[in-house]
Amino acid sequence: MPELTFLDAISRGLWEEMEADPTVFLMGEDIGAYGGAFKVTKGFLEKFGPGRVIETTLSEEGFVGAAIGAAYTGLRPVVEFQFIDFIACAFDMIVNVAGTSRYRWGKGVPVTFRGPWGAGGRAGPFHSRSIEMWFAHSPGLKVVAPATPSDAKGLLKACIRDNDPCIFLEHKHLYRRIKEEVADGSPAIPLGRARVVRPGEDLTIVTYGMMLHRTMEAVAALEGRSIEVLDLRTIYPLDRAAVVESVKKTGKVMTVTEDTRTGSIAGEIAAVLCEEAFEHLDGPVVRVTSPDVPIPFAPTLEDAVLPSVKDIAGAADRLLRY
Amino acid sequence: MPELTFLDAISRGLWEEMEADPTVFLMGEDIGAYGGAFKVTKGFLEKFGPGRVIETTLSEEGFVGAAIGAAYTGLRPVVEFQFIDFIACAFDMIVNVAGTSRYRWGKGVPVTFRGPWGAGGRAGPFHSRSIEMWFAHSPGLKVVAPATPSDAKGLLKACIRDNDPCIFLEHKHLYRRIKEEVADGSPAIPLGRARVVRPGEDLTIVTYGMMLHRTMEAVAALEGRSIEVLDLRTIYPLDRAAVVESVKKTGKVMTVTEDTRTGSIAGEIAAVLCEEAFEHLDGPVVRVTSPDVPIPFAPTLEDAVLPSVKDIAGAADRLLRY
Amino acid sequence: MYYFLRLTRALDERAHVLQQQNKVVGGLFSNQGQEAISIGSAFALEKRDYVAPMIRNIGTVLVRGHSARDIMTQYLAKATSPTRGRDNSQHFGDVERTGVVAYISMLGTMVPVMAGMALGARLKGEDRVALTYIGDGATSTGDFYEGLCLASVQKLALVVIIENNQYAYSTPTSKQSLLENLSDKAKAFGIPGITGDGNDVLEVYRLAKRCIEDARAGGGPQILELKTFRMRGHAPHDNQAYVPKGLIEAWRKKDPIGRFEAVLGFGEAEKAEVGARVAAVVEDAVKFAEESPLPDGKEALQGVFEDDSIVPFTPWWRRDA
Amino acid sequence: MYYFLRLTRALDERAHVLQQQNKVVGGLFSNQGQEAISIGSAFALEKRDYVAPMIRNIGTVLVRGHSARDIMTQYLAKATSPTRGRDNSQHFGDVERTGVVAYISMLGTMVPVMAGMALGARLKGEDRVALTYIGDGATSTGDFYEGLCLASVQKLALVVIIENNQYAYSTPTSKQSLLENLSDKAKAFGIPGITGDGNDVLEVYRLAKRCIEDARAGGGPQILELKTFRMRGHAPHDNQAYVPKGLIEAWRKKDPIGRFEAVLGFGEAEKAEVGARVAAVVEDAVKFAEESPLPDGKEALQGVFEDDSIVPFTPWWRRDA
Ligand SMILES: Cc1ncc(C[n+]2csc(CCOP(=O)(O)OP(=O)(O)O)c2C)c(N)n1
Ligand SMILES: Cc1ncc(C[n+]2csc(CCOP(=O)(O)OP(=O)(O)O)c2C)c(N)n1
Ligand SMILES: [Mg+2]
Ligand SMILES: [Mg+2]
Repeated sequence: MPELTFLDAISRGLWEEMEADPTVFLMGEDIGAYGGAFKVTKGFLEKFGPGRVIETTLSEEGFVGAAIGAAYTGLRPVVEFQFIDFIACAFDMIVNVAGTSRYRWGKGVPVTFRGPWGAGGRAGPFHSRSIEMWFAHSPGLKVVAPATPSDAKGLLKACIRDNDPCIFLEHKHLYRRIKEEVADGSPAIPLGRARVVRPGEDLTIVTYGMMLHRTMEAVAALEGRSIEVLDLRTIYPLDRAAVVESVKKTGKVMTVTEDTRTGSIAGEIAAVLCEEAFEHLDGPVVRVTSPDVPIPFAPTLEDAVLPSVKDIAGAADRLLRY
Repeated sequence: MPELTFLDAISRGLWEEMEADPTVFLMGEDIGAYGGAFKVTKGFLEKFGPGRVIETTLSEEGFVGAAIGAAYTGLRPVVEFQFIDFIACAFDMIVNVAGTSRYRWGKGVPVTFRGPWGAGGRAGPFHSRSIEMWFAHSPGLKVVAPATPSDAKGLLKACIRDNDPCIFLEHKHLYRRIKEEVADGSPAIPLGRARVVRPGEDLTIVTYGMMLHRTMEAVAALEGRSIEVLDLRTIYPLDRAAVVESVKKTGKVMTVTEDTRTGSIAGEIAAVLCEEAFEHLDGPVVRVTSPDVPIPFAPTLEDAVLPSVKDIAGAADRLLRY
Repeated sequence: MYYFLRLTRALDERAHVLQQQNKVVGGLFSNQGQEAISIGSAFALEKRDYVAPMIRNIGTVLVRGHSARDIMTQYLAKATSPTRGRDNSQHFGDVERTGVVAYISMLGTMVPVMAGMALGARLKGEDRVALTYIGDGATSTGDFYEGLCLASVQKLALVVIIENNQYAYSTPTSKQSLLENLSDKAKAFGIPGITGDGNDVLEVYRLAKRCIEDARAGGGPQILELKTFRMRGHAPHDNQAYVPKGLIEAWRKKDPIGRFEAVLGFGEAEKAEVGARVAAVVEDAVKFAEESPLPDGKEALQGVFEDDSIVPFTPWWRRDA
Repeated sequence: MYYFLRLTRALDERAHVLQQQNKVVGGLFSNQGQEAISIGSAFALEKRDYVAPMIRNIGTVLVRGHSARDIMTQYLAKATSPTRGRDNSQHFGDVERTGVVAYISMLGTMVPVMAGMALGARLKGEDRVALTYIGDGATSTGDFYEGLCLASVQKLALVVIIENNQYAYSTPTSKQSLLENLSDKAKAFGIPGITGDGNDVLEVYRLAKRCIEDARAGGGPQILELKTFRMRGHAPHDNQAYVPKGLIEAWRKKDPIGRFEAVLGFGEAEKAEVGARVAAVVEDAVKFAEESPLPDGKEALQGVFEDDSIVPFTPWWRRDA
């Protein structure tokens, strides 16, 4: 089995889907000869030709709209944002046209929106944002955020095959930092299911994306404690059942996200637990998140904003002792 | 004291601010001779002239950007969206330019974005959306949602005087349905403070906007029960202290919002209560919200989606008996 | 064409009566005086082509094969309507059967979407043109521009008809643009742009046909501006006080139906014959719509996703204790 | 002007060295070959005017009164930088002192914002022009279009300089637009649009001056396209493999500094004299930046709102038990 970086896994997933299904095609800025800003689509133009690797004008709302139109004709566009932050420029098209389409007139929109996402890279306020809740909060959209190469590949395939619009978030800090063996032709991984990364008895930590890795470091630092770690993998639909099942065992839940606190998925999880597992809660549902600030540029500032391994370990320790 | 409808109160608030402060001016579609789609600015063109009542092209992102630029020169623009749903078309400008401006380079953006908001009017998926969490979740923006004429007037004044960008939501279903005596020249009401609409001992209901009125109807139907009702008035910043204080007394909290469930402020409140008042919770924090669907058009469908008086009363009753 | 002109007008008149009776749900946006644009252009399309109408393009969807019942049931938000009561008035379509794409309220959005339909057709090797309409006001949106930027360099078979009815709600076109002819916006993309008389159904047909066939032949996107006038207010509550005196009357003389009758040389007999046919169709549509039930509230939670189980969710207080 | 051309070039060269040494935080976007546009146009502005530079308009902010230290501390994200380490590289400004407005990454956004500054100035009865730059690529954004739609009908004193450096990242201008001259986009708004040589600082100055004064005189917005070439990759990791052979060499001959030296008739002595002055300023800036501390992490929670108490919040696990 080839050992793939997070980035390679995404690239392979895309490649295999394009090979398997001629209705899949790509749109985005600089994705052709250049292979995209992060080189996810390197070699795709040569292999699949300009008919299926479409370099667009610098018009996010325009090419997202065009992807929706192409989807209406029966194709499966995969749209790259050069950085996911630029999805804000296509916001209207995604939430209003794509998100509501099936509900309004029965016409599904099988488009995958993907792009480099997340903080930690000293990229400043406009290349670091957590955008997941804008869309998880907008009916009709699925939001997917893998944390490992195999999940990235399998979930990307599921997004592309899905008949509804999916937003696929690729943590750019993971692109070249993590590796895993992933089989060629590996299957799609169903959306909407969390993964128990590590079982435990005393505390559940729910997280996703880059924060999964920080969480695992924190858990390692707390050796000897029985901590269950859940990787959400899909933000919408949220795997409520997995969270509830875990808390029934551990009684305590903590969420870790690099997203800003107010309105993050952490609040949603607290609410779900209150509604569905209140009697099982042996302690507060604790949130470890970024504060409500833009992601600043300087390393010292960015580090002060993002949850650190120490923050996570500290919160877990405190909650375990509650 | 004149008795004002919700709409008149907003109109008066705007008028008084424009009279008091020559830096306040208006931008929007059809706000001049026509007086705006809902006539909030009727008579303003005649009084304040075309220099301060600027009818724009049909370009939301464009005129929002222009408002930000005008704010940079020291003015206080008030921008009307014909329906608040069209704010999605100016999303990038609001979250990226306005929301981050002070943090990035110290330049505040004293712009007020206002418009008719909310469901219940058989206006379909594109004229009914709850948009508050897109912005409450985006750092640097305040979100205000009054439920009474006097609050509308006072909070609008506070928004206009605020040196940061505020989104002021006017529930269009309340525009002509409710009346209250509001004094001429009434003062601004501070942002970020919830209001105890009715004190109680056994249950706290936290709500805002049109749902406050449905909640009061439900409470009336549950006569004899001691229910405290809190009108949030400001969604961001959330008055955490008021919610926490109330639950210390009642031990039980229920939130009511017409917003769609996942990612609504209801989850945020559950999380805050877990973190700040877990030991005071005598029951689950219960959410009464719309399901995660676009607001449908037909009366029967819309009614099935929005929380009804019966839903609210039923949930409250159940929680009281918990 | 004459039949469709009359049918469109009659549906509009009738809808306004229903509106007075408080039977119409939500807004009602008249197309009186503008019918020639919808109908002339729809006739110029091939069956296989795609079209996204605006709210005022009732004529287009009728020509494409939607029924008067579709229109009326939409207005009344009935379970029998094309969207089963989920979306407003003119927001419906059927890609497979009629090639009609459902519009949404955010103006401008359909320009990129239709560019994408032309792109999709080309990628699939199909010879289809995509056409959409846009108001004079909505030509000020970034969507209009971004859609055409993309379509121009991709040489997509897209036709954008600017339906210049002189007003965007209360805003005259002079407050949207300094241009005399909005078709000059084509110059920003290096594509063809022409202007014609939107109240002459034959001219509309001829110009639309030319644009459509140029686009089909690989000429890339085409802009066709058609001048007309919105004879009623933006919606019934709008009394058009902002329209200069005399203007409406002047345009009434150019009514597209009267002009076409003159061309056809129709006398009272011919008019009455078509009038009777139209009246019967409208009557049937109204009756059908009025007798149709509103949708069942339970349906409200269905259809957001292909997998219908994602959304429904029993709230805490409805669960068994 | 010559001094600023040299200073801009020297800062860019030096920043690339620092980048090689891994001292630059975040991206680095070279303006080599394009300096004449920033400098010629900045000289054409009055002190009271407003300007929003793009990331490649280092020259503009220098002319406006920002220092080499400002540039270097921004690159190194230091506490002493204009944004105190909060935003990247060229994203800073100072409305009151220099009239410079901080850019953001979302391309196109500054066109509406600067339209608003021109509007604000007019409402206040001030005689100020607002100028901004936009790349060839970013002329495909809806923001560019919507900003100019509004500015044109409002006749705002806005000048938009299209800095056509032939590429948007790897995308050649031919994939953004069918137009030979992007200044023809002006025709969509009914406003003046001209094209000039962006590598000739005197021509830039002359044309910019004309546009600025026309805008100031009430002529409404002006588009000025200046042709140039991006001599380095989009950012250091980009080796420009997509640029056809010979093109870079051809443009190197048109280097704006060399051309201006020829016009000035500068010999080695004059060049060396300015070179020495520039070197000293760059050295000072680098030293200052390198010796400056990174910002204190505690500052990260401050300054989102005027009222600094809104955001800070003690998380549950940090509270006293
Ligand atoms: C993006 C957007 N902004 C605002 C509105 C509100 N609105 C609805 S119709 C209308 C006027 C449209 O004018 P025009 O484009 O000329 O079309 P017409 O109604 O004349 O056919 C406006 C401003 C909207 N629907 N979409
Ligand atoms: C709205 C938006 N989309 C995408 C990007 C990513 N991006 C950064 S620079 C760039 C190319 C810009 O080209 P151009 O406008 O010609 O400016 P230049 O870099 O040549 O000065 C792109 C696509 C962006 N910054 N903003
Ligand atoms: Mg119009
Ligand atoms: Mg460029």
